[in-house]
Amino acid sequence: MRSLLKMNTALALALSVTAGAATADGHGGVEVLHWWTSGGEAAALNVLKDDLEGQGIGWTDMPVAGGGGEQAMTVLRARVTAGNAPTAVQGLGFDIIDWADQGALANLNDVAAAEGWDDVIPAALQRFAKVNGQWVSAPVNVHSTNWVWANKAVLDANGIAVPETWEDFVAALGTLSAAGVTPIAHGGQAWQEATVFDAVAMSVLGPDGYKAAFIDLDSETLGSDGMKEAFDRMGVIRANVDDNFSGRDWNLATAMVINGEAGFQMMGDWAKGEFLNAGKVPGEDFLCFRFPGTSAQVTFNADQFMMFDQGGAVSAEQAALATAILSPSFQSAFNVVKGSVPARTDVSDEAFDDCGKKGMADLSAAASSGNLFGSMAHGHANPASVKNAIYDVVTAHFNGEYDSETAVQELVDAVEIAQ
Amino acid sequence: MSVATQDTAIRTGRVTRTLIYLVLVLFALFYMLPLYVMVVNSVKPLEEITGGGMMNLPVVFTLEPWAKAWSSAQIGVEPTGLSPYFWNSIKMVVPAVAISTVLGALNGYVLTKWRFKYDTIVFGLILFACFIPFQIVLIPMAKMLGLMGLAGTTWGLVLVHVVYGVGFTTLYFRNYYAVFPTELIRAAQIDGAGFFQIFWRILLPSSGPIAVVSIIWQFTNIWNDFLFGASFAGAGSQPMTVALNNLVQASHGVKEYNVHFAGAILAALPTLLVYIVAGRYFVRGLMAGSVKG
Amino acid sequence: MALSADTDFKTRLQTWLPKLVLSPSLALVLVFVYGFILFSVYLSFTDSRLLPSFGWVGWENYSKLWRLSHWETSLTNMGIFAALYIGICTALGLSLAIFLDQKIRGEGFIRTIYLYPMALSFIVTGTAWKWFLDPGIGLENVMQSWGWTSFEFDWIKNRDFAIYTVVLAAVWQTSGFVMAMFLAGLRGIDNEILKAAQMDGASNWNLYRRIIIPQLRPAFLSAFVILSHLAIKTFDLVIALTGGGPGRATELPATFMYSYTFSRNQMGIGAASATIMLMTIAAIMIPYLYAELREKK
Amino acid sequence: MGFLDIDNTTKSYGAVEVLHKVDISVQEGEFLVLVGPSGCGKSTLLNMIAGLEEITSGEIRIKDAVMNGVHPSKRNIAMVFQSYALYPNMTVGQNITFGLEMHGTPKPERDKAMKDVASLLQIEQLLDRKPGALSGGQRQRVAMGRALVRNPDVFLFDEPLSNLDAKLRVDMRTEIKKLHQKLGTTIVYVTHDQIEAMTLSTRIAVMNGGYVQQLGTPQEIYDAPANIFVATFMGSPAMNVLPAKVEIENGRPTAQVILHDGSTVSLPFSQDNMKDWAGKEILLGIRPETITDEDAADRKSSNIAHMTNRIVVTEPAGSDTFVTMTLGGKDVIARMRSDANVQAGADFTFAVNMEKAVAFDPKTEARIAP
Repeated sequence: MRSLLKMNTALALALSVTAGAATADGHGGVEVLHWWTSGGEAAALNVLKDDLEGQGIGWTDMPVAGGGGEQAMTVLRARVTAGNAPTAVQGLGFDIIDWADQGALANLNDVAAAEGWDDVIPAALQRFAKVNGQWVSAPVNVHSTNWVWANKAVLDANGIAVPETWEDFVAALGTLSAAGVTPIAHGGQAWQEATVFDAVAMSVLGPDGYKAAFIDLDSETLGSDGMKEAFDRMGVIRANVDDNFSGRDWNLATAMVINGEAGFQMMGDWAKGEFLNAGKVPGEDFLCFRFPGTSAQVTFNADQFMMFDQGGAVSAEQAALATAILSPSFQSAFNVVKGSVPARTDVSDEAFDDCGKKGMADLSAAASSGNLFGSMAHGHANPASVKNAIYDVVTAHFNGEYDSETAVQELVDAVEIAQ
Repeated sequence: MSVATQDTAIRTGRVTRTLIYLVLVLFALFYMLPLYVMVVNSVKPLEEITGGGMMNLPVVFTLEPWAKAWSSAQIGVEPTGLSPYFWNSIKMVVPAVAISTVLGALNGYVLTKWRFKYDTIVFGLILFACFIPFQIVLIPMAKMLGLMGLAGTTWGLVLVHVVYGVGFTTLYFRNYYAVFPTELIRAAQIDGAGFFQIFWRILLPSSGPIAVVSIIWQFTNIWNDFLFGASFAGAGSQPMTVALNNLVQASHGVKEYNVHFAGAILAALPTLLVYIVAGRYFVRGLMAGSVKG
Repeated sequence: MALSADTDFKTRLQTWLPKLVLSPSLALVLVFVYGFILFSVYLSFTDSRLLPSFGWVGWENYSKLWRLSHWETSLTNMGIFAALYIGICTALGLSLAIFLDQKIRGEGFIRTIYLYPMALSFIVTGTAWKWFLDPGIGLENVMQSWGWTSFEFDWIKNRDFAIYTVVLAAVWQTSGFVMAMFLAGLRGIDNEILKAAQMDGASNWNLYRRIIIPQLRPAFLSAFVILSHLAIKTFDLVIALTGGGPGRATELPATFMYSYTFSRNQMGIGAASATIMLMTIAAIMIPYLYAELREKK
Repeated sequence: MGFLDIDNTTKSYGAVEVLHKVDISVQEGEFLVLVGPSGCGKSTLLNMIAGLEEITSGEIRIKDAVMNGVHPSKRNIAMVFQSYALYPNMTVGQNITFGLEMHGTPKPERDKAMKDVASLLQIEQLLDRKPGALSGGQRQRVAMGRALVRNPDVFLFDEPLSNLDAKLRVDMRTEIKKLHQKLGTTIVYVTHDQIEAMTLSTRIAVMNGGYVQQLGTPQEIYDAPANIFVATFMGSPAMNVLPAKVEIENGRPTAQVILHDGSTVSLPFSQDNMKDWAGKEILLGIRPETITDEDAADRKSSNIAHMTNRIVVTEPAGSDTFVTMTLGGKDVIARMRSDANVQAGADFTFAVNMEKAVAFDPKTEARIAP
């Protein structure tokens, strides 16, 4: 009996290998297009792969990194145009809605109903996973982007407490500057500047203003005095960044905080991985807190896997993949590695560190109080065309091309052209 | 050296010669600089790099990054290193270079030795194709590949590279064959050689130098291509550049610069090798064909 | 008599073979180049965003395009970049070729060093260049650590100068190749002419200026074709080196086109910019090709 | 009908006709030379015979078979090119047998043919070399060998000697002539060198401007040129052509020619039909060798005229001395024996062999007598 079981397993294994070989055309397995190629992420994804292969489903890997998924989206377009769409594709925010509008995605409602997704996934996130009443993708995680990371030793040495308000923050910057420490570590790339701007705008405009400006694209709000104030504050931040920021990768900026060369960095929760890798402990060596003035709000972006329509129905493999992605165990295991928090709110925070626990708590609090918003900087507030138009203005202002007044006008104009 | 060792009639004084050597060596250093940075940093442990001093020689010498880049770095979900992708590239580059070179040679042969009405217009059309920006062809090309059933295959990539390389190979061979004596073709015709026999027996054996130019050019361009490789390759056919990009561009996570540099050099080795081995014939080939009127 | 009736099949085949052999290439080019160009021009008049769609919108994409300030930036950058890149590569390539043509010891070795950058893509060398140009860890830092504390080289971080660093890296990549082309041209010049000119009392300077360089015309033309083609296609370099930054200061038409078509889901505007690019290329290249090909007839 | 017939053949490039109705019939074993200045159409005609250029209208026949549209390799011809057109990548032996190989001749036969040809041309020792390692003369021989080995109906030569130096050219000329006498094949030979044409041919076609100006044996061409072009093109130094007026003196037609001092000398014609031109201007053609001193005058001639004229320049050339004088307002050259007592600036009495004189119509430039 036992040996028979063994034989079965061996047979299944052999079958799955042949199936894996045949998955190039998408039958008998899943082909997954994604841009998670760095060590930790890829290893975490490998958990998912092993899970599926345990169920006899082959995994054909199609990694394309570059530009935070931009390159993968180009490839996706080529694949869909060729009539050769992958079964599952990593996707972000409005890209998912765009693809759903093209009618290219499969309907996961049956899986969602069976697994009870409607109840455990925050409504703000559902907006990007359930389009026109249809579940089309499986969310993996939620990153929140309005974090500030700080070197605790530097702050302590200069007698700085965690700033609660913008004024506190400005004072802290002044102290660091006087002490010869670069106050803010920043990487001069459009998306990083937009990430900072996101938080700043949220703190100035408040949740309603943020929604009006970036989600509803209300031109009055975009051209308001509050927006000018936000740009002015960006100017203050620019003044507290070292001269060598331009083009710097975000992880190098994080390294400046880790090494004590700089006090703060405004960055999403993926920065935590850098601290952990350097052997730093949250709460002891480094601090994580929400950008001053946004402690109740969470701006997020979420990685999901869109399921592409494979000739009408959802394939069994896709259903299995979606189920596996949203299983609490994978949600926990993956997000511990990635630095983000689970997309479903009912996952235990046991495995997470202090910052992770705080992130999970913040998320469910914000979700229930209506303070959870898609991040403009990460394509969860408006379509790619508008997002990039805002990038253009923000980055031009940050690099001194526009003053705040001009920036506000340009912003209104650029958003209009992009729509 | 290897090229036409004819006597240059120019005479230069000793001071001038010293200056010339100085300039040449300075520029050699300039050209070597990025490679130096890459090599030096590929044999350092990561801490040494993040500690600064990119020009410094390694304190601790290690080949670990090379081994990792080749066989165990994370490219996708599995830590395969670059090695499988290396073979994907070879499988794509060899046929693409061969086909585009042969087509270019045949086209050059027809356009110079079998002139017909409007042949210059045909050549102009083929040549102008060199200037099309690749960004605009992605979507329609994807559609065509899909229609032909070549999407996501190595042969699809081969087709793409042949299409956009044939303009250059035709240009090279046409210029080369233009100065090839037409009387030889006529003699062969009288001897009874047919179209392909003339090409195969008379022209091709004399085409070594220009074939080197064409092969170097095509090999370099196709091996280094990223855009087409990323867009049109399937899971089993992604070329080396795409894998290298996955290694280097990994968005969120620790950047292992030493591994990146080692991978970058590994990815560049075949083209470097082609330049070093065939480089001496390269100038000769250019001399024989492409710079003549 | 006997022959004319079946002026035989084989002979007729021989007369058709050349065209037959040429036709696959021509067909490929007509479909995959000219067909795609027409498709792209057509798209520029439609409301395509994520994927091609065929709602006709007339000139709307073009009017939007010209309202975008960084389209103008990218055109200006293209002008600066192309002029400097082609100019410097030609001048440097020619100078190095002349120097290398003086019976230099180790010529083959030096030549390989000058040529190798052409073998590498910027996906490979981009990071090295980025480091090298970065004032924090690159040249500036090294010079300062060697004691030259007032040394400054922060072009890549400077909005007004960043485009010149793109030129620098591009020149690094191709000037060796241009050098090889000129070297080949120099080796092809008849030595007797040089000897005659020397007997006429021409100095080395005059020899080059009046006798040799004018004879390199074909090499100049080939270099021009290759360089302008590379200038137009410059894409990887910008992405790897500056990502179009600081701000949008180093955006070029190729990156603009890519970003609108693929990152921003505004395919119509991307196609409009591509159309303008193609027309510009055609305006430069067609007269040139026409003159070249006519002359050779 | 001949062995090789060129029948009313024309050639046009687009609207431009470059060969006008050429009509030549070549007999078996003939050595026809097409001669003329560059651009006269001689090479085009040769290429049409070879099948390398299409025939616009008319016919070319070899052994009565129409060749229009027949592939070069099926015409059973062989051609020797100006540049020899040896395949640089093949050895001499391979060059010679390439044609046989292409026609499917088995290897043993090819080798035998190659040996025969090689011994005929004395190039046995070169068979394994590449053309690049040969001298000009050797290449020439190999090129001929390549043609000979095919044993063709017609040999075509396209200026085969023009790339050789003067000495070698003369040697090879003799060699070709010997070969022709030995093998007796039909040859069509293109050259711009009138001496080659004269020495080699059994018949010459003088071409200019796309027309065959004259077709005839070397002697006919030389003695009775059809027009002034042929007269001046063939022969070195060229025939003197000078204006003269025809007058009847003592019942005989004479040419009245103005000497250097303005006085007139009367040179009687041998041909009676010149009477028709009495009182009219003509152009008189006199070959340099028919103007000599009295002692060297042709004994067999029945019509030696005399004139005294001033010598302008003398040019001793070893075997001969060339003397230039002014006659009829033109520079006229006389060919004297080297021992003739001539001095520049002196007056001298010349003997003119009027039997060989030719007259041309000044308007049409065509010959009117003899």
